[in-house]
Amino acid sequence: MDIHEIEELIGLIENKDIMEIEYSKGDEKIRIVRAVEITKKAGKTPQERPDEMPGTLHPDTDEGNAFISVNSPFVGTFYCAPSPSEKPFVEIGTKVKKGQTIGIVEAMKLMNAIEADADGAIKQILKKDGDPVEFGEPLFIIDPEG
Amino acid sequence: MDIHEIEELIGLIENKDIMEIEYSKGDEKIRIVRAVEITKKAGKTPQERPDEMPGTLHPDTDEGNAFISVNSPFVGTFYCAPSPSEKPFVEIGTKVKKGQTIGIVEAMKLMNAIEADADGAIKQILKKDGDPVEFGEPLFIIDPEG
Amino acid sequence: MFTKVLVANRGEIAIRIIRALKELGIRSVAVYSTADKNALHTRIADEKVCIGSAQSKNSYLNAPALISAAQIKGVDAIHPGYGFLSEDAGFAEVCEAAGIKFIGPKPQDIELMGNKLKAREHVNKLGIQVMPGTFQEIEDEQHAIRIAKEIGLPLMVKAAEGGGGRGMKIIYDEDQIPNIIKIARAEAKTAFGNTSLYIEKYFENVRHVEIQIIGDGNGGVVSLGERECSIQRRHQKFIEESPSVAVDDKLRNKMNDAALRITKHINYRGVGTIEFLLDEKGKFYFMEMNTRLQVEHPVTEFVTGMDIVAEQINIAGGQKMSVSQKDIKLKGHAIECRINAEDPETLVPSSGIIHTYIQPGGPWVRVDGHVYCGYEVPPYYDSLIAKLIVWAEDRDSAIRRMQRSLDEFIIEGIKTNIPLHKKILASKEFLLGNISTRFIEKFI
Amino acid sequence: MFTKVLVANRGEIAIRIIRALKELGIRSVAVYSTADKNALHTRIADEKVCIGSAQSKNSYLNAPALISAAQIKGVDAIHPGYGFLSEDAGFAEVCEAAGIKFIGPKPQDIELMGNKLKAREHVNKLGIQVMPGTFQEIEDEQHAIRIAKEIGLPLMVKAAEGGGGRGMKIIYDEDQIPNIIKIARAEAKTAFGNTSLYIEKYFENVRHVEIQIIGDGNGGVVSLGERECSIQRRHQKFIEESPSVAVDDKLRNKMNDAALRITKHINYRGVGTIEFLLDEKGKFYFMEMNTRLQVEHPVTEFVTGMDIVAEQINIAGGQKMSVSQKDIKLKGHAIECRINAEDPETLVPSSGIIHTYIQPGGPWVRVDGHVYCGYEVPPYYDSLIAKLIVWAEDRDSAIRRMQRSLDEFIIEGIKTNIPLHKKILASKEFLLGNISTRFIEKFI
Repeated sequence: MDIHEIEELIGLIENKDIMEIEYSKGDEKIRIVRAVEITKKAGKTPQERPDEMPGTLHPDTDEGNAFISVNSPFVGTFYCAPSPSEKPFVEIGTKVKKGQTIGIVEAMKLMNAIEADADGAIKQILKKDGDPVEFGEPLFIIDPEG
Repeated sequence: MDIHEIEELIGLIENKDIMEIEYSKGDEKIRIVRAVEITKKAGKTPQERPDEMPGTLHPDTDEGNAFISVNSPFVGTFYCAPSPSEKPFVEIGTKVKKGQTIGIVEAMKLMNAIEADADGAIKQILKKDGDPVEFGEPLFIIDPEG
Repeated sequence: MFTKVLVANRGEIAIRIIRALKELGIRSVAVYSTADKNALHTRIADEKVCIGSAQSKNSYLNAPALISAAQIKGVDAIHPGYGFLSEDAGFAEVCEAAGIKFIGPKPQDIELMGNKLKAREHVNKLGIQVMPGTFQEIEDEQHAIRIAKEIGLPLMVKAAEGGGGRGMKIIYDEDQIPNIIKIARAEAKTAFGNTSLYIEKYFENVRHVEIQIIGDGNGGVVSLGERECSIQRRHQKFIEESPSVAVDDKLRNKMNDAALRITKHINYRGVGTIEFLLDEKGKFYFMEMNTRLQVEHPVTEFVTGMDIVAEQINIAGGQKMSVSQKDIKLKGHAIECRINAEDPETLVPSSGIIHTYIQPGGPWVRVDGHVYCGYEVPPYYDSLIAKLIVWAEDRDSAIRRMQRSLDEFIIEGIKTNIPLHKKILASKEFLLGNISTRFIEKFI
Repeated sequence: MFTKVLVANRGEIAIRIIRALKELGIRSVAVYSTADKNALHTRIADEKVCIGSAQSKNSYLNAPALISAAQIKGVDAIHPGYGFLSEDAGFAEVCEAAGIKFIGPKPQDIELMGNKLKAREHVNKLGIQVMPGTFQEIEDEQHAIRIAKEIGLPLMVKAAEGGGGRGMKIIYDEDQIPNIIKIARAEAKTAFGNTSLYIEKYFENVRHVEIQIIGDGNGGVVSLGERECSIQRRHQKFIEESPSVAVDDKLRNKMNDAALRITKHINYRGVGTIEFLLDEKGKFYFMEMNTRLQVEHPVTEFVTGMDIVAEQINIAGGQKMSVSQKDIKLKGHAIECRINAEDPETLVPSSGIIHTYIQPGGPWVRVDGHVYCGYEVPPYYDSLIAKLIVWAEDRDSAIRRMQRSLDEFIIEGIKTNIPLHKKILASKEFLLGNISTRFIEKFI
C-alpha cells in the first residue's frame, strides 16, 4: 500500500458513516480511526439530498408538526378549478379527504387530477391558476390535523 | 518507510478527519495518533503550514522527546566530509556543539557549511555523500539529550 | 431564427448545445430529472425545468413531459441531442404537431434510416455497396440457416430497429444459430420494442469509418470528411480521429460521394453520419446512417474549423448553409478520447462523488464535459463524463498532445477509463495506425 | 535537441512550458518555493525540486539556486518563462557559463532591449519612428523641465530599466515635474536597482498594438502578426486580441516590416514582441521590445495555428525555423481575458482557498490556468490565475464565445476580475472596437 492508496482509503471513509477501518493482507496491515467530534454528518451536502417525490412528508419547521406537501406529478400548467367559469376545488382551510381532487395539472392538453394525499385541511395553495409547474413542485400543503 | 513518507503520512491525516492511523508491513510498523486540541485549527490544511525552515524542532513520535532536524538551506549537493580523501565531519553518535560544521552543501561550486543547530548527539544522517538535496530537506537529526 | 430552444438531453451534449445557443444569442431551457438537480447543464442554461424522476423513461424519454415543458416555457424549438429521443420519428412528429420545431431531420428520414433494413434497401438501390446480407427480416431459424449457407460464416445478427452498436450478435458456428436468434429476438424486443432481425456478413479485420454530412433540406448537402472510429469496446466507440490513416484523397472522394448520394436523394435536412466498414483493400460497405448529432462531432469541428452544432441550429431555423463543398478542407489531425466513469478492467459504470477534478488545458485541447469537483455521478445514465479532444498539425503530434493531456487529467473519487486510453495511445500499433474494430479486444 | 529542461518559473506559464516540453518528448523539471508545494506545475512535471522559501527573491529570482537545481538535475537547458529572470541578461550569461542553454535571446540582445534608452536609439537609427522623447537619461529636474518645454505636456516619465508597464508616471503639469521625478527615481531604484529615467510624450487616445516575432539567430525572423492590447488597467494588460480592428493589411505590412527590421538587424534569436503605440491616424511609434515569451502569446497561436512555445524550444535546441513568412496567415479572431485573483473594484490581490472551480469548455475555448478546486492561492506572487482564450471565425462571434465562456467560469472562495471582464465584453464601445489604452479608466 502506498501513500496514495492510504489517501484514497481515508477519502473513502470520510464520506461515510465509518468510525474505524482495519485492513490486512499478507504481512501488510492498516488501521484508520476517525476523529470523533468532527465527523461530518454523513458527508452529505444539501445538494445531495434525495429529491422530493410527489406527496412526500415535509416535517415543517414550526413545532415539529408534519405537514404534507402535494407535489406536481407532471410538468405542465396548474389549474385550481375544473374550468375558468367554475369555483376552485379547494380554498385555504377546506377540509379534504384522501383521494379527493384538489387541482389539475394540464400537460399536452391532458387534464391530470391532483388528489389529496391524506385527510386534513388545506393549509397553503402554492400556485396560482394558470401557473407553470415543474415535476415535483409543491402545489398544496395539507395539515393532517387541521 | 523513510522520513519523507512518514512526513507525508502525517500531512495526510492532518488534512482529514482522522484520529489515528496504524500501518505495518513485514517488520516495519508505524502508528500515528493525533493530538486532540489541534484538530482542524482554523481550517488550515497541512499544505498551508509555513514550511519548515532549516533547523526547526521536530517532535518525534516516541515518548515526546524533541529531536532537532538540520535542514538544507540550499538546493545543491551534499557532502559529509571536507574532501573525498578526508573523514566525515560526523558519524552517528558523534557529540556536536551548536555551530559546529557537520556537513557541506555545494551550490554552484560554493561550499556552504552546514552547522549543528544545537548541542547534542547525531542521531541520524539522512543523506549520503554526493546526494542531491533540495531546499529545506532534512540532512541530520540531532538528539539534544544524546 | 429561434428565440428560445429547449434542450431535451443531459450531460455533456446538453452543455454543448446550450453553449451553441448562447453563442447564437438564443435563450436556452435545460430540462432535468430529479437525479440531475445539480447537473451542470441546469446551471449554465438560461432557464431550467424539472421534467420527471431519475429513470430516463420518466424524464429524458418522457415525450409528453418534454412537450409540456416546452409549452410552459414557450420555446420555438427542441434540440434532442443524441441518444434518448433523438432518433424517434414519433417524437419529431409530436413536436411539429405541437408547433415546436424539432432540430433534426424530417420524421420520414428518421424513420427510413432508423429501420436498418429499409435503409439497406434505399442505399442498395442507389448502386452503393451495402454490407453483404439480407434485405428482409429473418422469418425463423431455418431461414437464418439458409442465409448462413448463402453468405458464409461468420455472420452478424442485428436488430432492424437497433443501431449505434446496440443489439448485435456474432455467429461463428451454424449450430449457434437457433439459440442466438432466440436471444437476439428477446433482446431486440426489450431494447427497441420490435423483434425484427436481419443478418449481415461479419468482417474481422476492418475499420469503422464514417462520413459526417450536413444538409439544408433543399437539396444542399455537404460532406465534412471522415472519422476513423475503429477503436471500439463492445461495439461502443472509444477513440475517434479525423482524418483516417487508411483514407487517402481518392478514397475520401469516393466515400464522400457515396454519402452525398445517399442523403441528396432524400433531400436530407440536418446533420447525419453515414457509417461504412472499410476493408484492407480499400473497399467500403454501407452499414447504417445516424440521423442525429454524434458524440464524436468535435474531431470534425477541429479539422474543418466548422461549428457543426451552430450550423445544425441555423439550418433548422431556416437559414441557408454557410458553406459549400469547396470550402471544406481538412487541416491537421484531431483525436477524441471518451472519458467514461467506469472500472477500466470490468467496464462496470462507476458512480459516486468526484472529489478531485483537474482538467487538462493549453493549446488545442478541448474538453466537453459535465462533471466538476464535488459532483456526484448518478447511477442512472450513460457513463460518459467528458470528451477530451486535441488537435495538432499531424497525427504524431496529436497523439503526443493527447498523451500529455491524459497525464494531466486527474479525476479522483470514481474510476475512469483514463488508464486504458493511456495504454492504447502508448501502443506501437496505435501509433502506426494498425487498427481495426477488434483492436481493443486483441489489445487487452 | 534537449533531453531535459528546467522551467524556472511558476503558475500558468510554467505549466504551458511543461506541456510543450512533454509534447516534444523532453523531460521537464519544475522548481518551486515552499509556498508552491501544492502548485499544479510541480504535479505535471516529470521531476521537481524545491529551490527556496516563499519570497520570490529567495526562490524564483534566486539565480544560484536555479543553476544549482539545474546542475543536480542534470538538465541541458533552462526556460525562464516571463517575468522573474526572463529578461535578466546576467542570468542568461550565467546559464551559458554553466553549460546550460538559456531558452531565450542572446544576452547582448536582452541587454540592448532591456535598457529602454538604448533600444530607442537602436530603433531610431534604423529610421523607424520611436515615441517622441529623449534619448538620454534625465540629469535633474531642470533637465526634465527643459524637455517638457521641448516636446510639450502631457509627458510620461519611464525607468530606463523598466518595461512591461512598470515604473511609469504621467506628468500633466509642469509644476509636478520635480516631485514626480523624485518619486519615479526612488521607485525605479527599488524595482529595477537603477535610477535612470527618461521622458516620452504621453498620448491619450492611442492603442497599444504589438507585433509577435520569432527569430532563429541566423538572420531568419518571421512576424506572426499583431495583437491589440489596448484594454489595460494601471498599465497592465487586461484583454488582448488578434487581429486588431484598427489594423488593415496595409498597416499590418508596415508594422510587420518595422518589427522585422528591428530584429533582423541584430540577428535576433528566440521569441519577442515589438510594442507600438498606434494613433487614430494610423501612425505608429516604437515603445519597447520584450525579449521573451509573452503572457498573451495564445491569441497569436489561435489565429496562426503555430505553437509558439514549441517553436521557441526547438530553435533554442538548434533546429531550423519550421515556417517562413509566406506560411503565416491570420485566420479568424482570438481574444484573451486575463483572470486575476483580485477584488474587481479595488484590484487588491485576493488570496485564499478556492472551493469551487468550474472551467468553461467546448469548441475553440482554451484555458491556460494553474489553480484547482481546493487550491490555496498564495499571497506572494502575481494575481494571474488563468488565461481564458477563445477563437471564432470573426470578432463578433469571438466576443459571444468569450461572453458565454465567462458566464460558465465559476470560481468561488476568492475574488476575481471576471465581473469586470463581463462588463467590458458587454459594452457597446468594446463591441464596436472603439478602444484605447484609457478604455477601462473611462469605462469604470
